[in-house]
Amino acid sequence: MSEAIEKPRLSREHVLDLLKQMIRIRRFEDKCAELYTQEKIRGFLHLYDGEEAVAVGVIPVLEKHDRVVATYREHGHALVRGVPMGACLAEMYGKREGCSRGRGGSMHLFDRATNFHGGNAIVGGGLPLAVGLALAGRMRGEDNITACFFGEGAVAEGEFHESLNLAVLWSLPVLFVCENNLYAMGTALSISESETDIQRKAACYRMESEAVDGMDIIAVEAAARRAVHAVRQSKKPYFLECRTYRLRPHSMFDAQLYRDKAEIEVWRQKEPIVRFRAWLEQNNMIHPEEFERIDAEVIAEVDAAVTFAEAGTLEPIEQLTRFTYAEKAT
Amino acid sequence: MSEAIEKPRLSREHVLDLLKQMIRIRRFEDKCAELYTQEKIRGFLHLYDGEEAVAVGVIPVLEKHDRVVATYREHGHALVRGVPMGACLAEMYGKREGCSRGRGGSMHLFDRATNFHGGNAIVGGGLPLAVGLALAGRMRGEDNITACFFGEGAVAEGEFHESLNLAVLWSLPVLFVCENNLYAMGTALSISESETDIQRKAACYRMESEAVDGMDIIAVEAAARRAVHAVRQSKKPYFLECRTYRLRPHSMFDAQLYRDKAEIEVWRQKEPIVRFRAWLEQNNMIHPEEFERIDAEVIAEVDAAVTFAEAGTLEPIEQLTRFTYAEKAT
Amino acid sequence: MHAMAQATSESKAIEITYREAVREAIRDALKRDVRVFLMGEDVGRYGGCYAVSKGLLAEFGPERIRDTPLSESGFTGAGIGAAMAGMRPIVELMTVNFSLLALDQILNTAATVRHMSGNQFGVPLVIRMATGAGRQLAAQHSHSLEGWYAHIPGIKVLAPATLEDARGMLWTALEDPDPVLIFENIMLYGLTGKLAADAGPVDIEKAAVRRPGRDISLITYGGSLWKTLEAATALAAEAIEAEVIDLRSLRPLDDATIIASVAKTRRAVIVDEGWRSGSLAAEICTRIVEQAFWELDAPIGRVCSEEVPIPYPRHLENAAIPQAPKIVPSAKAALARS
Amino acid sequence: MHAMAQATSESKAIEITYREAVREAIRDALKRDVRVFLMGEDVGRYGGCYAVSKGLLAEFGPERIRDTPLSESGFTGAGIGAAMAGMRPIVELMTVNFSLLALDQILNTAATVRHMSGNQFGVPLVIRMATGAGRQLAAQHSHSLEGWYAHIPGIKVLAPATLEDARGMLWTALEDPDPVLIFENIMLYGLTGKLAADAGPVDIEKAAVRRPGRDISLITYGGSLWKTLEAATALAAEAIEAEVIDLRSLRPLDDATIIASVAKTRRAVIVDEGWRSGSLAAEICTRIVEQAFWELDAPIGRVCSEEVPIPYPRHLENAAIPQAPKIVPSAKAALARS
Ligand SMILES: Cc1ncc(C[n+]2csc(CCOP(=O)(O)OP(=O)(O)O)c2C)c(N)n1
Ligand SMILES: Cc1ncc(C[n+]2csc(CCOP(=O)(O)OP(=O)(O)O)c2C)c(N)n1
Ligand SMILES: [Mg+2]
Ligand SMILES: [Mg+2]
Repeated sequence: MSEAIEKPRLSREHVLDLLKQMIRIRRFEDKCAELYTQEKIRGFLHLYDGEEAVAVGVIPVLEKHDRVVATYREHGHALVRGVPMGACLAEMYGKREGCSRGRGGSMHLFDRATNFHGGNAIVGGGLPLAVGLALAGRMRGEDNITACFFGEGAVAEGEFHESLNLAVLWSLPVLFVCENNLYAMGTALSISESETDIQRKAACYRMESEAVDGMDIIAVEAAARRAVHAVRQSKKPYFLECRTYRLRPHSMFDAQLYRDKAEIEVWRQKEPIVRFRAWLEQNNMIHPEEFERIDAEVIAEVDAAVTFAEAGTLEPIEQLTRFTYAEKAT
Repeated sequence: MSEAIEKPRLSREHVLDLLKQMIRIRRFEDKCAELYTQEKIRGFLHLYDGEEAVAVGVIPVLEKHDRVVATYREHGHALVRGVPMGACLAEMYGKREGCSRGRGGSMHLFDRATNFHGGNAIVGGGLPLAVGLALAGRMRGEDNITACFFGEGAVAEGEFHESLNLAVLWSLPVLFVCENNLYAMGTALSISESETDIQRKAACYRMESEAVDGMDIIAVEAAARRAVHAVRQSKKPYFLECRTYRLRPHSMFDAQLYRDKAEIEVWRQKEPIVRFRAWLEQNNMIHPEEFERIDAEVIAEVDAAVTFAEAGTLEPIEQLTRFTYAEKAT
Repeated sequence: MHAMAQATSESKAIEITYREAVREAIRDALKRDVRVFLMGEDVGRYGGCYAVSKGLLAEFGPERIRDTPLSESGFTGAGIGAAMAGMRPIVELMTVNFSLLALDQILNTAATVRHMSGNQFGVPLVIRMATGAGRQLAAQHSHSLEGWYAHIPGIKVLAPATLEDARGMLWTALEDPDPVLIFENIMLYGLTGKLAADAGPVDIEKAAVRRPGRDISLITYGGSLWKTLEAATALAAEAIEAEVIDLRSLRPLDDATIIASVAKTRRAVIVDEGWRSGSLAAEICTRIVEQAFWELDAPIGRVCSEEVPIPYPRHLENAAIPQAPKIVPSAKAALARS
Repeated sequence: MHAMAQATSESKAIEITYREAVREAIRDALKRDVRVFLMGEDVGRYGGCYAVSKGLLAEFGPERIRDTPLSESGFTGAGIGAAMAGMRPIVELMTVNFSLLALDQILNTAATVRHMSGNQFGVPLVIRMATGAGRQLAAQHSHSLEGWYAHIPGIKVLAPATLEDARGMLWTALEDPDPVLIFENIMLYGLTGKLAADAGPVDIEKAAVRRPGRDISLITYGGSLWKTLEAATALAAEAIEAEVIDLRSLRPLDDATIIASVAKTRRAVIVDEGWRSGSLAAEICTRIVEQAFWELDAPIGRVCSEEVPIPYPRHLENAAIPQAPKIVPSAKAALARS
C-alpha cells in the first residue's frame, strides 16, 4: 500500500474540517434532543453522541459517486455526506421540505443527490441492500463502492451472515463499517455474540478487515483510507470495525438500566471531540478563537436549520397515499 | 479424552451391525426409488445413497433420551434411530399407519417414541429447533443432547448463523452434524460459500469442531463418539463435519447437469458400504455367507415393509383438517 | 371463563396500566409454572422495549428472563423447539415489524408441526409482540399485521384490548397446546383503569359485546376498540345506538357472536387497523355475507388503514389509520343517514 | 396491451408449454435490456428447480444468470439494492414457501422505500416464485400465499394463468418502476398450447373475461382458472352459463371488470387456492358488497383451500384445495339450485 494512502492528511484546513464536522453533528443532535422534549420532533430519535468520529472519519474518504447505506442512527452520516442540515431537520419535523419529504422522519433520511440510501430501521436490513448496490455498480461498469454502516447488534442477524458471504463470493466493492458501541439497546456485546472480537467475524468469510479506535478521528480516517483504497483496488469487500461508545441512551425512551454511570464516565473521557480538540491544541494546530469561530459557524448553521424546519410546510392530507407507487408520467 | 472414547469399538457383532444398518438404508431406498417410478410414492423423494455412513456412524452413539432433528433427506436417520421400516414406508405411501400418520410423506418422518423430531423441508429450518430442544433439555434438568443434521447448503442461511451463535452463547448441548456432500441441489460448495472449509465455520462462533471422512463408517463413528462425549461432558455444542457425497440425483427430478459423470464415478469408488465390506473381509471380520445372511435379512425386512405399507389404510377424507390443532380432551 | 373473570372483578379492584397488566400476567405465569420462561430482545436488562418486563430479570434471573441477540428467526425457532420438548416459552418479538424475520419459523414450523407429524408433536408456544401505529414511528415500525397472521391455520391469534384481557389471555394461551400469538397494540400500554386484584385467566374463544346497541354493529379489536367506543358515544348523541363487538380472538373468529349481533342490527361496520385490501375486515364482511346475507339491510362498511406504508408526520399518520371521526360517517352511511 | 396481444396471436402460432413461455420471456428480457439479470437458487447450473431457466446459463453466462447460495433474505435484498441502483433484476425465489425467509426485505424494504424516501428511490424489481399445491409436496412446500402478499401496499402481485400471460407479464413487470411479484402455479408449468411466435408484453391492469356468461360470475386466477373453466363447462351442460373472470393482477385488483360482471350476473363465486380465512376471496367478496350490494341476488360463495397445512396423501391434498367438483355445487348454491 502506498505511503500516500497510509499517511493521515494533517493539513490544518483538513483537520479543522474534521473537527467542524464532528461539532456539526454534536450541536445538531443536541438541538434535536431539545426539540424532541419540545415535541417538535417525534417518533424514535437515536443520537450519535460519542460516535461522531466514525462517520466523520469514513464518509469524507468516499467519492461523490460512491453510495452510503446507514441505520436509524444516521443523522451524522447524512450531515457528513452533505445532506443539508435544514433538510435533515425539516425531515424530523415531518415537513415537506425534509430530505425525505417529511415521510421518513429521523430514522429514514434519504438523499438521492448524494447517493445516501437511508436510513434503515430494521437492524441488519441495510446489509443485503448494500450488496445489491455494489453489484449494480459492478454490473454497470461504474467505478464506485458502497459503504454500509451498521451496529454490532446487527452481527447476530442472519442477514449479516448472508450478506458478508455474498459480498465475498461475488467479489463486490462493499465497505462494511461496524459501529461497535458495545450495546444493542440494553444488550451488551457479550450477551449477543459468542465471538466478541467482531473484527474476527470478517475472516470467517475470507474478508479483509481491520479494527480501529473509533474515538480517534485521525485513526479512523487513516483506517478508512486504507479500507477504501483496498476496496477500490481489489474490487473486493472489506470490513472495518470502529470501536466506539454511545454516550447517550439508545433512544429517547431508555432508562439505561443495563449499564453503570461510571462506565459512561470512563468513556466520556475518550469522547472524540474533546479529545481531538486537545490533541490539536497540544500540536498547536488550533487557536481557541478558531475553535470559537467554528463553533459559532455551526451554531449559526443549526439555528438556520431550525428556522428552515419551522418555516417548512406540511404535506396536504389529500396526498397521503402518494408515493406508495410511482406516479405515471403524464 | 479417555481412551475408551477414542477407540473404535470393533467387536464383530458391532461392526456387522454397522454394516447391516447401512445396507438397510440402501436397500430400503433402492426400493423407494422403484416404488416412486411405480407412483406408489409421490412428492419429492431425496435419497441418501452414498451418505449412509453418516447417519449410521452418528445416531447409534446417541442415547435413547437424546433428540434428533433431520432434513428432508432423512430416511436413513429415521431407520437407524429405530423408526420401524414399515412405518417409514407407509408414511411415503400416505397411509394412516405411517410414522406421521401419512400426513407428512418422505420429507416429514416423525417419531415421538424415538425422539425423532423430523423431517424438515426448509433448508436450515431445523437448526433453531435443535437449539430450542437442547435448551428445554437443559432447563428441565434432563441429561440429554440434541443431534441436528443438515447439509452444507444450509451453511449459507441466516438461520445457521443465528443458531450456532445461540448454541454457544447459551452453552447448549447440541451436536451439529453437517453432511457436506459438496452440492446443494446443483450448487457446488464453492458457489455457495466463500469459506469452503466448512469445519472452520464452527470456530467463528468459538465452537469446537472436527471434520471427518464421511465415507468411512469407522472414522465417522469414532468422531461421533468424541463429539457426543464432548457435548455431554462440556454441555456445550460441537460441530461435526462429515465429508461425503450424494451418488444419486438431488431428488427424482434432477437431470444432474451440474456435475460430470466422471466425478460421480470417482466418488463411487469411495462408496461406504462396498468399502466397509472390503475392509471387513480383508480383516477377516466377515464371511461372504454372513454378508449374504445380513443382506437376506434386510431384503426380508424391506419386503415386509412393502407388504405393511400396501396393506395400510387411507385416512378418511372427513378427517382432512384433523391435527391442525390439538383435539380437546373429552 | 370470561364471564367469570368479570364476576371476580367485583372483588378488590386495583388501579393498573395495560403494561402492568401484561407484566403481572407474565410474572404470574412464571410463578405458577416452572416450564414458563420469557425470551426476547431486551426483555431482561433493558426491561423490555415498552417496559413491559421491567423488574422481572431481578425477580426470576437470566435463565427465565432470557435476553437474546438480534436473531428473530433463531430464537423464535428455539422457542418452538423448547415448546416441543416440554417447556412453555413466551417469546417476545419486540414488535410485529421484526416478526417478519421469524415468519419462516412461525408459518413453516410452528403452524405445521402438529399436522405433519400426525399429532405426535405440538408447539405450546406463546409469541407476544407489540403492534400498531400511532407513535410516528414511520413505515418500518408501524405495521398492524395481526389480521394478516390470522390467515395461518395451525396458530391462534389474540388481540387483548382491555386490562382484563391483557392480564388474562396469557394464562389461557399458555394452557393451549398450540402456538398462540398475542398482539399488544402499542397505544394501549399506557391505558389505565381498575382491575380485580385477583384477575385470572379469561376465555379466548368468545368475542365480547363491549357496548350493546340495536342500530348497527361496529366490529373491531385491539387498539381500535377504544376509538370505536368513542365513535359509538358520538353516534349515541345522535340517537344511534351502536353495538360494539371486540373480537378478542382473530383466529379463530367467533362467528356466533358476530352473526347474532348483525342479525339483530342488520347493519355493520368493521374497524381494523390493517391495510384495507386483504384485511381481517374483509374476512369478517365475507363471513357475514355467507352467514347472514338475507338479514342485511345495507352494505357492510369497513374502516381500515389506507393503502400506504405509514408515514412519519402526525397528520398523515393520523389520516392513515382508523379514527373515531372516520368511523362515525361510515356508520351513518350504513344507516343511510348523513 | 392485452387486446393487442390477442390480436397478434392470430399471427404465426407455435406450440409451447407454460414453462417455455416463462423461459422465453426471461430470455427475451435478457436480450432486450442489458440491465436485466436473473438471480436465484439453482437458476443456472441446475437449470431451475422447475426447469424454467434451463439453457439460459449457457446463453447468457454466470453474471446474468446468477446462481445464489441458500440465502433468501440476502439475495432478495441484493436484488432490491441492485434495482435501486439502476439494474432490472429478476429474483427467483424458488418457491413461495421459502419466500417467507425474505419477507422482511420484501415488506420492510422493497414495499416501503419509495414512500419513506419521499419518492427519491424506487425498486424496479421483479420477484418470480412458484406457488401452489398439487404435487404432494406436503405442509412446508404447498403454500398458496399470492393472495396474502396482495395485502401489502407498495408492491404489485401478478398471477399469470395462461401461456400468453406467462410470456407477456414479465416484460410489463420489468417496465414497472415498482416491485412486482409474479406467482407461477406449479401445476401450470406443463400446460401446453398455442402462442403467437411474436407474443409480446400484455397489460397487467385488467382482469380478463375468459368465458362470457350471464348466470353467475366465477372469479379466479392462476392455477384455479382451469379448474374453474372446467366447472363452467360442467355447469353449461346443465344450462347454467357462467362467466369466468381471471383476475391476472391480484394487487391492484381490477374492480371495474369484477363489478361489471357481477352487475350483470347478480351472483358470484370466488375460487382461490389460498386458505379460506383471510383469503383474497374475502377481499373480492367485500369489494362486491361495497360496490354492488344492491345488485346481488344471493350470497357470494367462495371455494378456497381448507384450513389445514396441506397434507401429503393425494386424496387429502385433493380435498384440501379447490377442484371443479367443489366449484359446481357452490355455483349452484348461489343460484339456489341443486
Ligand atoms: C430486526 C430488528 N430487530 C429489533 C429492532 C429493535 N432495535 C432497534 S435498534 C436495536 C439495537 C441495535 O443495536 P446495534 O445494531 O448495536 O446499533 P446501535 O443502536 O448500537 O447503533 C434494536 C434491538 C429492530 N429495529 N430491528
Ligand atoms: C429455505 C429453502 N430454500 C430452498 C429450498 C429448496 N431446496 C431443497 S433441498 C436444497 C439443497 C440443499 O442442499 P444441502 O443443504 O447441501 O442438503 P443436501 O440436499 O445436499 O443433503 C434446496 C435448495 C428449501 N427446501 N428451503
Ligand atoms: Mg450497538
Ligand atoms: Mg449438500
